[in-house]
Amino acid sequence: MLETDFTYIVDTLFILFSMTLIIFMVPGFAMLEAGLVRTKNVAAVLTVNVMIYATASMAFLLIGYEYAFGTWENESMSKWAFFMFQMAFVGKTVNIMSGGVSERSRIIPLAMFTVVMGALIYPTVVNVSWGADFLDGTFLDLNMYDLAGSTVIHSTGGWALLAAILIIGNRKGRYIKNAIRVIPASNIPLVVLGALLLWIGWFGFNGGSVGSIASKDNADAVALTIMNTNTAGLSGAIVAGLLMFVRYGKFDITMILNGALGGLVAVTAGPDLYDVYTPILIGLIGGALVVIAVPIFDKFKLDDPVGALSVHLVNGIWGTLAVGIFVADISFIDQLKGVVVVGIFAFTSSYAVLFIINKFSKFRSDDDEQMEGLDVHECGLEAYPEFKRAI
Amino acid sequence: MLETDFTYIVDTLFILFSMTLIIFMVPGFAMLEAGLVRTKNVAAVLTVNVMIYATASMAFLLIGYEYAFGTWENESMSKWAFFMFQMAFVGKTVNIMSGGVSERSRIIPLAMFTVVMGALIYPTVVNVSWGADFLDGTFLDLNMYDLAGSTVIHSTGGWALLAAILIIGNRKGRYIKNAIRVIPASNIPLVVLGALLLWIGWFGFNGGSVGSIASKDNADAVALTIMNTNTAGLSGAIVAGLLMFVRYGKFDITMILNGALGGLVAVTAGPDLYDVYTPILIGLIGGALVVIAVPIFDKFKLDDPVGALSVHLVNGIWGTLAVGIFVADISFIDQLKGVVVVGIFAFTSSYAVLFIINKFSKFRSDDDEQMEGLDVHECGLEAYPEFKRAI
Amino acid sequence: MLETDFTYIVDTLFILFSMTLIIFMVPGFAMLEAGLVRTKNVAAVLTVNVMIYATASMAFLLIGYEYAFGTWENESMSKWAFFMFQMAFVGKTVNIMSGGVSERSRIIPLAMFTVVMGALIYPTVVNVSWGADFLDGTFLDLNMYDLAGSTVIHSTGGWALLAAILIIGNRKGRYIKNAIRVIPASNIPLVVLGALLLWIGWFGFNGGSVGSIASKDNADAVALTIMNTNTAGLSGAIVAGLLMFVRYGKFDITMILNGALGGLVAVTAGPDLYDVYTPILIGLIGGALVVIAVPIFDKFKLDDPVGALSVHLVNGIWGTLAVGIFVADISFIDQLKGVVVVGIFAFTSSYAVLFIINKFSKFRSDDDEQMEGLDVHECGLEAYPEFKRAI
Amino acid sequence: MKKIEAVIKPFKLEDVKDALANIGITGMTVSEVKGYGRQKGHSELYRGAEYVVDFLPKIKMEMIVTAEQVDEVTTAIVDAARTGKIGDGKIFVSDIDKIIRIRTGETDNEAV
Amino acid sequence: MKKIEAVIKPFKLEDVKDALANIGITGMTVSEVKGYGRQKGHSELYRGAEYVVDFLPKIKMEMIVTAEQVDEVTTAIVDAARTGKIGDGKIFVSDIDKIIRIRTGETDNEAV
Amino acid sequence: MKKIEAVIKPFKLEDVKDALANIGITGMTVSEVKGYGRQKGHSELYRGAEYVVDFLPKIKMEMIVTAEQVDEVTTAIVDAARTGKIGDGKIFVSDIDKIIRIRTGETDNEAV
Ligand SMILES: Nc1ncnc2c1ncn2[C@@H]1O[C@H](COP(=O)(O)OP(=O)(O)O)[C@@H](O)[C@H]1O
Ligand SMILES: Nc1ncnc2c1ncn2[C@@H]1O[C@H](COP(=O)(O)OP(=O)(O)O)[C@@H](O)[C@H]1O
Ligand SMILES: Nc1ncnc2c1ncn2[C@@H]1O[C@H](COP(=O)(O)OP(=O)(O)O)[C@@H](O)[C@H]1O
Repeated sequence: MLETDFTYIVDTLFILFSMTLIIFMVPGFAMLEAGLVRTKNVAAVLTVNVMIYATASMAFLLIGYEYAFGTWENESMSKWAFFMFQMAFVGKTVNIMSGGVSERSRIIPLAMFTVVMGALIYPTVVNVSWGADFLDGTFLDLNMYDLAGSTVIHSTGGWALLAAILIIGNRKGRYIKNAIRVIPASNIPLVVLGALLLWIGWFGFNGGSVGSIASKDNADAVALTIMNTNTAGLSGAIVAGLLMFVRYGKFDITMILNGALGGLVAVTAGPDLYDVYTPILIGLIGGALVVIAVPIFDKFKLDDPVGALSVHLVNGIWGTLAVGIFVADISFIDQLKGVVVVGIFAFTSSYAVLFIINKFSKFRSDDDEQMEGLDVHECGLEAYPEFKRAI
Repeated sequence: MLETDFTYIVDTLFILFSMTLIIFMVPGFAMLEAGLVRTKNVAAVLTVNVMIYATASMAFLLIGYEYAFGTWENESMSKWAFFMFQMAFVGKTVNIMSGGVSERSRIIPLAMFTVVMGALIYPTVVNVSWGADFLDGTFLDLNMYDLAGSTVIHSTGGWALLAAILIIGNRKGRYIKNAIRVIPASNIPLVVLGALLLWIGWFGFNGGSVGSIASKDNADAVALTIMNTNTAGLSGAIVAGLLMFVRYGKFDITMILNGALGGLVAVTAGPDLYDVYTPILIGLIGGALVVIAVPIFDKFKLDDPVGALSVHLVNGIWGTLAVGIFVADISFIDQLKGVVVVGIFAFTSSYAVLFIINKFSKFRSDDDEQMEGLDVHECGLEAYPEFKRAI
Repeated sequence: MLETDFTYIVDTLFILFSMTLIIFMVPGFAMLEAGLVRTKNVAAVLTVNVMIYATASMAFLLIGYEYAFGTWENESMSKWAFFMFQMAFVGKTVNIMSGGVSERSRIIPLAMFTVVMGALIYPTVVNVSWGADFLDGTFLDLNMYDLAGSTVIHSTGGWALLAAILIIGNRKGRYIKNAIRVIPASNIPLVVLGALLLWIGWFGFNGGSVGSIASKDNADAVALTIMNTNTAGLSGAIVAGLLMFVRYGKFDITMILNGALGGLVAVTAGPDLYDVYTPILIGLIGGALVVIAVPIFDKFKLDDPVGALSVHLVNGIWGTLAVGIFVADISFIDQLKGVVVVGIFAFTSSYAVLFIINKFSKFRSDDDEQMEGLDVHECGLEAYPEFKRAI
Repeated sequence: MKKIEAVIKPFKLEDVKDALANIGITGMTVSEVKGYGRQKGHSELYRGAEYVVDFLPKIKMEMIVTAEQVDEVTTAIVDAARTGKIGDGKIFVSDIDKIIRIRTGETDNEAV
Repeated sequence: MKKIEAVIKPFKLEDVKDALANIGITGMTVSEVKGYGRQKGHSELYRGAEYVVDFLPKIKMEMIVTAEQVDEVTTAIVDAARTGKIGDGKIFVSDIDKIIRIRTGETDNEAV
Repeated sequence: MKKIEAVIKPFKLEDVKDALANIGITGMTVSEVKGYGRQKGHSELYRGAEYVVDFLPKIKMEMIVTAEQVDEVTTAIVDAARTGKIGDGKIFVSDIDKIIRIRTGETDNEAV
């Protein structure tokens, strides 16, 4: 057997395995968000999650993929496998955004935005970072190292979310005068299940992004990537738990999980480049950033029911810069340039698209609908019709 | 290393991976059905799901497998891996059937039927389609192309369900005179979780059915199969969502998921044979068929709480015929013959077996038991004892 | 390509796959236990599960791994992959213990114990059984065959649990005079989901423990291991179901699942050594042992809300001895010696550590806290705040 | 004005509601309660231990009616809610001083 | 002593509670109920079939007050709970014979 | 006939039920309610923000008894439900005009 056949086969299998893990993030996001919102908005949030997977993937298949990579051809593995792997990413950017505006956003305009994100915005970001690179040779050309998308996925989604919050506004009753009304998660087991599925999906996300397992070096790189990914999640969870305990004497599990996710986002830019101890530090800072950022965004009255800004935007930036700080060969300036260029593009293009869509089809559910819950208005059903709601 | 050793090893790993994905369909079906039935029947439905996995698999291990394939021997991969892969299928046919008669069926007779299905009925269908083929040479010999079981699994389960509904009857109070009483799902997050786990399981189901990944061509075939499988799910979901929105202005998530599952069933017969666009069409039709079929079955007063007839029977047939329509080399007549022969066998044998079991051990819970809920009567416990039921 | 490269690559992939399956046991344990406890203790139990994964893994990374295996070096696959695989095990021993003392244990002392378990106790057990073996040459040297940890993982966790129950005591109100107050599970779908995720994780646990898939023999061994693992789970479930039906005329799903888990624990010591029928018997006995042991532990007033003593301790012992009984080459005495030596070490060391921690930081929540629920006191939030509690 | 409280079996709610609608009663407030009485609960099972569930689910309906309507209403309820089996429930009638409709401020008989 | 029962819209609970606190009423017992009245439920959708949800979620507040407080309390509730839209709910006032505070054994007006 | 309503702490339900059974009271209707009174709720935490939970879970028991039984019953409840700590709850007694047992149509004292 030819060695190229061997690598082709093994890498196809490896990428299909990685892709499958990422698809577990679809129920992951769905359960996480369904657990974090109030019962009256659970079906709507779940519908949005399924809609995103269906719509973003289809838009990527029909338009975005070829635009991002310039070609379907692939020498090193089955092109269909590589497509599936890349397709598994695209919905995530919208998930990040939709989660942060849940409990007040209507499905139709979200679906329109999803199409544009899947067909154009996200593929543009991929094009200039991992793909065909139409900026090549211009002064905007990016040399950022971003293995699995701290910037390409997470900050991109985060910037889109920031634009969306500015356009859609906060949940009714969330900030009354200067008081913040706390709106607790409705179903903690779902939150935990969702976060842990995301965690597992991350092994595929980052491991698969190494691109090949079919040499000894690559096998080591993949395994190191997965190990370091996991380690940053561990330390993100630990630091968030400790900080909550020191401050309140209690272990707020939703914050601990957000800390873990923050660590995972932060390590995503360069898990293959670190030794096995650096991710501990990166995750510690990532988890701490989440704990610090959540109340700050609240202070600025940016209402984000799932903490996506703190997890994905803040740590997406931190993680990308961290590669420049901790890895000798990587230029901090290149990393910063990547963060800024992608940030400006993602924010302004999302803002513009959201703004235009909003003219035709209002994103925001009106106050009465929010009061009664989006489930009845958007989906026509209740998530838990037989369970009596407490006061 | 010998090339045959290489393919043996890689395919064993590949099939174990595929098998594992299929096993995720066990919690998949369990969560889907637990979410779709009323809270008072949730524990019973879950018990049935676990019972099916245990009983059908054991019956297949002891009897059905050898009957289906004629031998345990296998040259191309570990025979134990191949067995596990095939064993992962068997419960699905009963899952399809039990889901459709839930909220009124007792566990003991269902377990008896499961044994017969796992030991005889399903293995017979496999024998004549994928296995030893005792019809070989007779005029009944089938040349149907059915990669992963649109007919062998899904319609077979669907026909068994139709027989079961005829024998067991409808849930008490479901059809009163000419009115249909709507009985909504009790737990939408579980429905979504279950459907998404099924979706992921499908990658293993169809991908693994290619049988080998250990050549460049096979690697391509597996990847294309998984991609096309996914695509049909996407378009099934999209079309169901659009149709609901056009008709009701709302996004009924349970219908959207059924649409996705319909698309997945429909593509299952030939995902390796299509280009990457055909599955879009197959899924669109599959999803639309579900939306159309659900009310039709209700009109005929065939009470199917989970929509299994529309998803599995209707789309199992459509998917098998679709191969004959869209693939040049495949004869439509052969496909139709397969659908008809398997359909007649599956329906009549299931009907006969159900009828006989029903003489000894009534399938149907009596009205009082249905009123109080099957959980207390069949399982002796409640699924959510601490949660107060709403009116 | 060199054959050693091939095996290195394929085994790295194989072990990463196995490891990922084991990580599914993290949500598996979390959902199982969240479903089994009362709603007022659900968030606390979930927090403990996440804490264990984070803390035990970190302790193992920093200290335990090198202590257990003597070295990080690995010739046969990526050392990072092998670490991740081993790391996936370590939390399980604490999961077993924490589950059995849930609804009354505080998080801080549990976290302290987790660190000691992950850094010292569990690594010591691994050292003498699978690892560097500092007992080598002494009269205590173990020759026990324990492929995937019937003793190393399951009884070790079980002994730690027994020590913990003795120190922490029973839940308030569980045993009043000589009456046993039944405290039913609060969320059966979560129980089922959790148990099935554990089941799937077991494929990785036992399959991966074969250590390599990269030869025909190893491929067979892995596949046989997974098949036998599954079979014992099937028969454990079946026997528990039958026994419950014979005794009560009802199918108690929580007992059926415990039976399945009992079968899985029991087969874990030697699934690669049995033919395909022996696991049926091992699982039957394992499932029956669970059904018998649960009420016995209750009689001794050892309050174990999730049945972990019966599942893990009893069957860990049974499974280890079973290898000595059913496999010709394996000495029963060696097995027994392993059970006894590990048991004495695990119990006494856990007892001592728990005792000391308990001096500084009480494990037990006081009665009022237990009455109100640990969630509010330990986590500051409720698991299901919008759902009304029934009486 | 009188307050009528009826504790009935859950699955009789629709029938009783329809019976009341037939005699022109359309205002009522309903809640799920647990009943304890002669009817005994079933026994449940949990991991090999049986125990008895004492309190049974019932529906409590409350409606305020004019004094003249009381007999008609109670008869309608009894007819619609009776199964003849133990645990059918009870009806309690008591006095109400005053009623106010929040939306309009109307009081007493106008507000029923 | 009088018992005041008010059935109100769920999202008005905070407002009513605050209004009552302002006039010195701090003891009350609240429960979720379902209301049936002129306000009709919305229609829901399930797998292609529409149906109407009859019973609407409401909050029932019960508080025992002295006879003199009745008018002040009912006025406060009406003011705080009114939206002017159908379904705002009703207030019922009735007599109470006797009150006991379990903790102290105090009775009647001292126990309010 | 009299209606006795008692609002008690949830974990006292079993004790009170047993105490009532001892004096021959076996009919009652129970529901979960939320109480607001002197006892203040605990504070909860959610992603780094603390807030106070105002309403505390309580159990409301309702039972109809004959006028003669009132004192005995209320004493039994007070004894069984008292912890001496704030939030123990209250008992309210009022008049009932009429009782009907749905199953038999029996009325008043026979129907208690
Ligand atoms: N004295 C009572 N006070 C309050 N509720 C009662 C009383 N007696 C019975 N009930 C309610 O009526 C329900 C039915 O009563 P039960 O004695 O079981 O049957 P039946 O009314 O048919 O004799 C009980 O479950 C309880 O909710
Ligand atoms: N006669 C009645 N007895 C008991 N509760 C009633 C009665 N009439 C109305 N209610 C309660 O008041 C709520 C509001 O009444 P509704 O007729 O819908 O609106 P409005 O009071 O604005 O006319 C109802 O949902 C129900 O809970
Ligand atoms: N005036 C009242 N009307 C109705 N319910 C009341 C009233 N006062 C108290 N309650 C109920 O009694 C419960 C206990 O009252 P609280 O003032 O907290 O303690 P205590 O009775 O020990 O002084 C409250 O939670 C509430 O449910």
